[in-house]
Amino acid sequence: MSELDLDFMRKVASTPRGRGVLSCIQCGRCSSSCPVARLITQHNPRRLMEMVILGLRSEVLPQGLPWYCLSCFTCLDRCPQGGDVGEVMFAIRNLAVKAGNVPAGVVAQARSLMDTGRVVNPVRSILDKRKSLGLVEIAPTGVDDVQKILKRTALDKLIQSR
Amino acid sequence: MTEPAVLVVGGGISGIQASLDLASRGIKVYLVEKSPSIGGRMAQLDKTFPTLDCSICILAPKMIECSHHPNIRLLTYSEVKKISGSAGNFTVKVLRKPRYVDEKKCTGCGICFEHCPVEVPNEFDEKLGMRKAIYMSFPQAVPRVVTVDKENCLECGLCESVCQAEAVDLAQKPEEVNLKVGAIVVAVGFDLFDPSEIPAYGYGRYKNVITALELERLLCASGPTGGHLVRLSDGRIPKKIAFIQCVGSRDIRFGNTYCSSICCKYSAKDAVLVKEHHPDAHVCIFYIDLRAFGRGFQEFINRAKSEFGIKFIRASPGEIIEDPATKNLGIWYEDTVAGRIENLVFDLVVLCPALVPRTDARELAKVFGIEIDKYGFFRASDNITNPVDTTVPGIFACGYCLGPKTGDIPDSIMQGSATAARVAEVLMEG
Amino acid sequence: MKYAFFLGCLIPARELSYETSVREILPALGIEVVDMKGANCCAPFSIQSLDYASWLALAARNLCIAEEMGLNILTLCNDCYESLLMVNNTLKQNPNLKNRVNEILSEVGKEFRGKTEVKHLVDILYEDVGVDKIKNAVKEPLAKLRVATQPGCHLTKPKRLHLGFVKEFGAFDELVMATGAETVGYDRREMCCGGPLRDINDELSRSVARQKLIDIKNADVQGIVTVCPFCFLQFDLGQLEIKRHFKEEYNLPVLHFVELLRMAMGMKLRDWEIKSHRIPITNILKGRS
Amino acid sequence: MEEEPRIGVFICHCGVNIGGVVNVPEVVKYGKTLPNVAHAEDNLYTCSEAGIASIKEAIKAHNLNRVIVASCTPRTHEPLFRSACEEAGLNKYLFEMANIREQCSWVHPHEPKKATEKAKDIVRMAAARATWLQPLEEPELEIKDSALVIGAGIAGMTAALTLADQGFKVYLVEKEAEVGGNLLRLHKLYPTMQDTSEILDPTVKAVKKHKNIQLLTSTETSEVKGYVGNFKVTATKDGEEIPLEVGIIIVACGALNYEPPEGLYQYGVYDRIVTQLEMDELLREGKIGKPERVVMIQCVGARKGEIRALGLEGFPKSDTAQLLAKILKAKKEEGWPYCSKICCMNAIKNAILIKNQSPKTDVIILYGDVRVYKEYEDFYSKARDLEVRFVKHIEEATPEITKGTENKLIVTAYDALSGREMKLPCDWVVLSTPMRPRKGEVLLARMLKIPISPDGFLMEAHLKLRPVDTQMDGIFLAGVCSGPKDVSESIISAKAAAARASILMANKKMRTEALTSLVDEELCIGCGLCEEICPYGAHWIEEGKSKTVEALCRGCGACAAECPRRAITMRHYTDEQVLAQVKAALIPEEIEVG
Repeated sequence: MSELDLDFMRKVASTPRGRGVLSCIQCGRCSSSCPVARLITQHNPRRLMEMVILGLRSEVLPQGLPWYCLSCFTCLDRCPQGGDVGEVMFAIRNLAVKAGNVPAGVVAQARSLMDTGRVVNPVRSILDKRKSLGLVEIAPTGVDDVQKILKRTALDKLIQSR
Repeated sequence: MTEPAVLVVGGGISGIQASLDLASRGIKVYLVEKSPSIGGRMAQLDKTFPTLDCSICILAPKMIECSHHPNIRLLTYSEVKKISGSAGNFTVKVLRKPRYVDEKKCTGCGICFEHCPVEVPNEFDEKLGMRKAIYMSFPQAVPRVVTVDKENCLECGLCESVCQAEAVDLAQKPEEVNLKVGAIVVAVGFDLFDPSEIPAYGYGRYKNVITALELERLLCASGPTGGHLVRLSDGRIPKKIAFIQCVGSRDIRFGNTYCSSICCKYSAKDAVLVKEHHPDAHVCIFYIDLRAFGRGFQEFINRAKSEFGIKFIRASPGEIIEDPATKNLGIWYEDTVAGRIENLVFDLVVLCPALVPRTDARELAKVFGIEIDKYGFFRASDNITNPVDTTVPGIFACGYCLGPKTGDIPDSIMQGSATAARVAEVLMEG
Repeated sequence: MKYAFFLGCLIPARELSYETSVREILPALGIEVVDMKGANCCAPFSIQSLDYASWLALAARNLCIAEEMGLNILTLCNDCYESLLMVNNTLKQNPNLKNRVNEILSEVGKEFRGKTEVKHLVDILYEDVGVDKIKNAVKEPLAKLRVATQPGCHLTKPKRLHLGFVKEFGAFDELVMATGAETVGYDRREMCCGGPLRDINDELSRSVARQKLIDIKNADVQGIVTVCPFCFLQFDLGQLEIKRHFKEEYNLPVLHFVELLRMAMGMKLRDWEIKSHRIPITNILKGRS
Repeated sequence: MEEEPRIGVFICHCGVNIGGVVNVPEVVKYGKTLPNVAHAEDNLYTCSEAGIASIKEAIKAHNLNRVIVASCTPRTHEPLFRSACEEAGLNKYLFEMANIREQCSWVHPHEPKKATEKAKDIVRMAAARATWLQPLEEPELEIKDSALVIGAGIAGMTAALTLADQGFKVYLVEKEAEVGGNLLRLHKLYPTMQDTSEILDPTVKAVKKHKNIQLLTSTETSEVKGYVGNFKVTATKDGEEIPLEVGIIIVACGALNYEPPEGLYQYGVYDRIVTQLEMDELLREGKIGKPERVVMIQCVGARKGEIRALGLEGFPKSDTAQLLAKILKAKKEEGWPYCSKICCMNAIKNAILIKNQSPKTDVIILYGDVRVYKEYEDFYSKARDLEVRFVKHIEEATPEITKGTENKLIVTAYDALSGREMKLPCDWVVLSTPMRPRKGEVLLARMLKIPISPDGFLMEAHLKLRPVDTQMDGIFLAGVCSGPKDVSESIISAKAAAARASILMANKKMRTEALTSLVDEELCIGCGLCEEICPYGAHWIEEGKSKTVEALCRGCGACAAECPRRAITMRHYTDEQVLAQVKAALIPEEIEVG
């Protein structure tokens, strides 16, 4: 119908981590507890919830809004309604990704995961150090499985497409 | 046959009203109160909203009427231990805790507590003030007799020696009283949620973070500070005061998903009182939804804003941080209407805790055999049609022990009267 | 006490001293660990942000490995802990999701049965070993050491979702105090280090870390004690980055809790381990190594 | 005067309420010096049991025949002190109260010296009057054990049943042809969502078959004469007058749902703009179809003319700032000042009903505050679970409603929490309007001589302590005639009113104040001015002389003031008493010694 479409809230609420948006009473405990919101005005979890409730898909998904959250879960800890704002953030980010909004850093980590089974890999010197200390060898691990899984969830395409 | 007498449990305003209505109706009433005096929560309040009547001043006459009424027998400092029988015919076992003072002899002159060497925090003053080990909770206490708190008593015998009435009896034993009644009215009231459950607000850690009930005592002329509103940390007069709503109510984490129904209103009232004490004080009320429903409250809130310049901010603060040096309190909040996140510094922060079931509500429910609802309040047999009947015939309930049924004093009084009507019906049927 | 050891990616790749210290103290406390062969990344923030199903499946795969080993999981990294704990509990509580995930896992010949528990080192030390036993193990108490603690968000907060509302994190402080050190409270203690946004939004990540450092500096402490490798990174390396961007120096040495414990238990830090700290910890070590 | 007046003066510290300002011991000392004062003392709280006890003791010890308590207000405490006197064998009209709190310490907290002097003046005046006090007997009234209940809504019926079950005869008068009142129009009840009929039908059945209840429908209460215990009521049923004699009256005349004037929110201008009550009926008849969107607007005609809780200082920085400029120009709409209490729940109830009928429908509720008190909070959560959307809008910016394409209505409102304009195309607009007092109530109130409160509802005797009593003995209030209530609250108030009423009837007798007017037939010329002026109808002329009906007289003194021949004196406020007091105030040195 219009911008204030119910479907967006529905979509968020229907994802396993997004249900919490329905509990929101806009009290502002999340926003006043959020370490990021205190630093930058763009980010305000409470307002983001309101925007989802209002159904402002085109304002929420394409821009940076989903990617300021640290998922430190302070909000989730403080929300009186058990709204799990931090969880809803993941739901929103998942939708943002489907809408093609992914920061390069995220893709990089995902690619690393796909290639080596790890998001962080040791540099040469560390590898030598480990050998000299006789610590377990750090090599790519479970790569085949990881790739199979990502193929199955179709995440691989998205990663390669970037 | 139906016993023509009634047991009322709880001497708060609701229980008092039920007792008086029944008694003046010609029905014999046993009024059992756990603490040394009747009066309940209303006795602790400074003034009542929205008329700003002095709370104890309008309550005291009713309390005294209870103690004078030929049809009412007061059993204070007593607890109901066992109930048997059924509607029209209950047998009740009441335990009279030893006062270590002869109620008949004591004149309440108070010489004893002038001499008593032991000082302990006074529960009636929310432990902000002190009382002696032999004490009267508050000056208007009914019955006007003292009580020895054996926990803290040194048994030095001073009180015994100074009492002209020879009322002190440290050897007194608990006494069991068996009552036969036709109906029972439960009016045991509520407790307050313990705000230290929410660490981010620092109650218990920060001295200048207090509860609304503590504020009532601080504002009250007969309170621990003689009605002088000061900070507990340094006795300074607070110039910036904040009220925070919904502390533990509307909160799923503690199971108190309900609205306590009275906090928005009494906060507005307290805010106005604070302004009357210190006209130059800045007062902010942080709320989620401003629930000023019912007669005269919207109008009162409007006055609070326009006449007294009290600031209402739609925000539920995330956390409070104390400045260790000044003991001032920085509140992190988002003014959700202005959409700005701020940190304002206050001298005193008043938390408005949820009203929760009494800690002993569950065992009481067992004693009476009545059901409790999901919050732990007593369940009405039908919230709409039988709001003051419990799930057991012949046992009724009124006041806040039924949960936040809009919750304020007139409601408790109406419920008290309503139970009186129900009791009368039951006794007529028999 | 025997656990499947989930080392994660960050620690073995960047914070060897954490790993070596753990491997030294665990036996001394009667904890045996078996490395998890073929375990993949826990699927942290970045992966979770991409896709829900992928997260569940990737984490579940690790849980399956532990199940096959017939052991409960011990994690060091808070992110690993958060990811594995949440998935483990979610799948246990939600049969539909479990089926969906097992369908995916069938591709790699695994099945999630819900037979393992996920535990963080701190939980194990606090609940299973116990503070008293640790106190006994302490040979050289770190007296007169004032530290600020950072247990990390993902150790404490996600528990609320699955283990009910948890009050502040007294547990970690008790452990730190068991080493003889004094923990000092500071503002916004439970605030995040900014770690999750490292490499995603570095500027923001830094500013958050900076706020933490400011608050900690105000508390006038000799150092910071962390559990999570991300917190460590944010504070240790972070101080250098902040120096570069904000021209501010905090000079707050950062120690892994296990290093602290190790010293208290009388096992010296080796030279390379000491050097691996970007902010010199020598002041703290004075007369201790 | 038969015996020497011996006055006892008791001065109350009231904790620090008085003692903190007024130098009480000094006032006591002064009191002792006053003529006829035989004893004076101070008490920490004269109203406490100790205070009462010492009054009684002093009366005996000093055989006092007059008592003065200088403390707070007679309204709350006079009865207590009077009974203390009676218990000590002293006629209670020999008691006099001096208010040195409300009228002294509380108003002069910063001038202790002057306040102390004023307290002395007040005590002196009281003593002067006390000297002239006379013992009086209170007339005893018979109370008929039958009741009139006006209005057969849920409250009226409940009150009637409660009394009838206790064996009292009840006349239940309803001016409509059908009993049930507002509930007749309601479809479902929150929060249980049960059909209204589930509650209404059994009640109606019980009322109709109860042997003690005489139900009079299509009947107006056209006249009320008499007084507590003996009300003579005329009920009129299609022209025919039915005389009723009852002991007490319970008023349960209910309230109305506020109908917005045509044009307010385009109500009555466009189709599909309805009130919640109308939506209730539409839902019952399943007439709303499967709308794409329904928008509900709260507080239409309620809470109007107030400055709302906007953090105004905050605006300059926020997006909402620009809006506000626009907003503050917004026209004031007519309405009622109070919050009607039940509208939030009603809106949520209908929202849920709509969602149940067509889950796809987008229901948006524009609110200022969501006032879902007590456990209704769960009801609110339930609605959110059903994806009902609650949007806090800027109320000052009265939402505008226009016609859109494809037969939609368009609501333009402002979201207060993200500061933006919203255009909401929708199929239905539902206005949550408050309960409002009946117009006819005014006449009834005049007939019953009970006051109407500023918000237009019938006024209780004391907002806090006597919520179902009125200032008229024997007349009680039940249900929404004394302010908005939901069904359970109405039922509670009805039972409460019945309880209060039954006390009078059960006791069969009561005493009334002896403070009444007394006509000196010698002086009276039967001019009838008193009959005209008396607001309680306590005076009328018989055989050329004025008569007083003591039971009706409230002792207001209007007649005494009006009487051209000074033929009327007020008992307990005789000219001697009042003038002595005035003199004592103006020329203290000349206090008359009685």
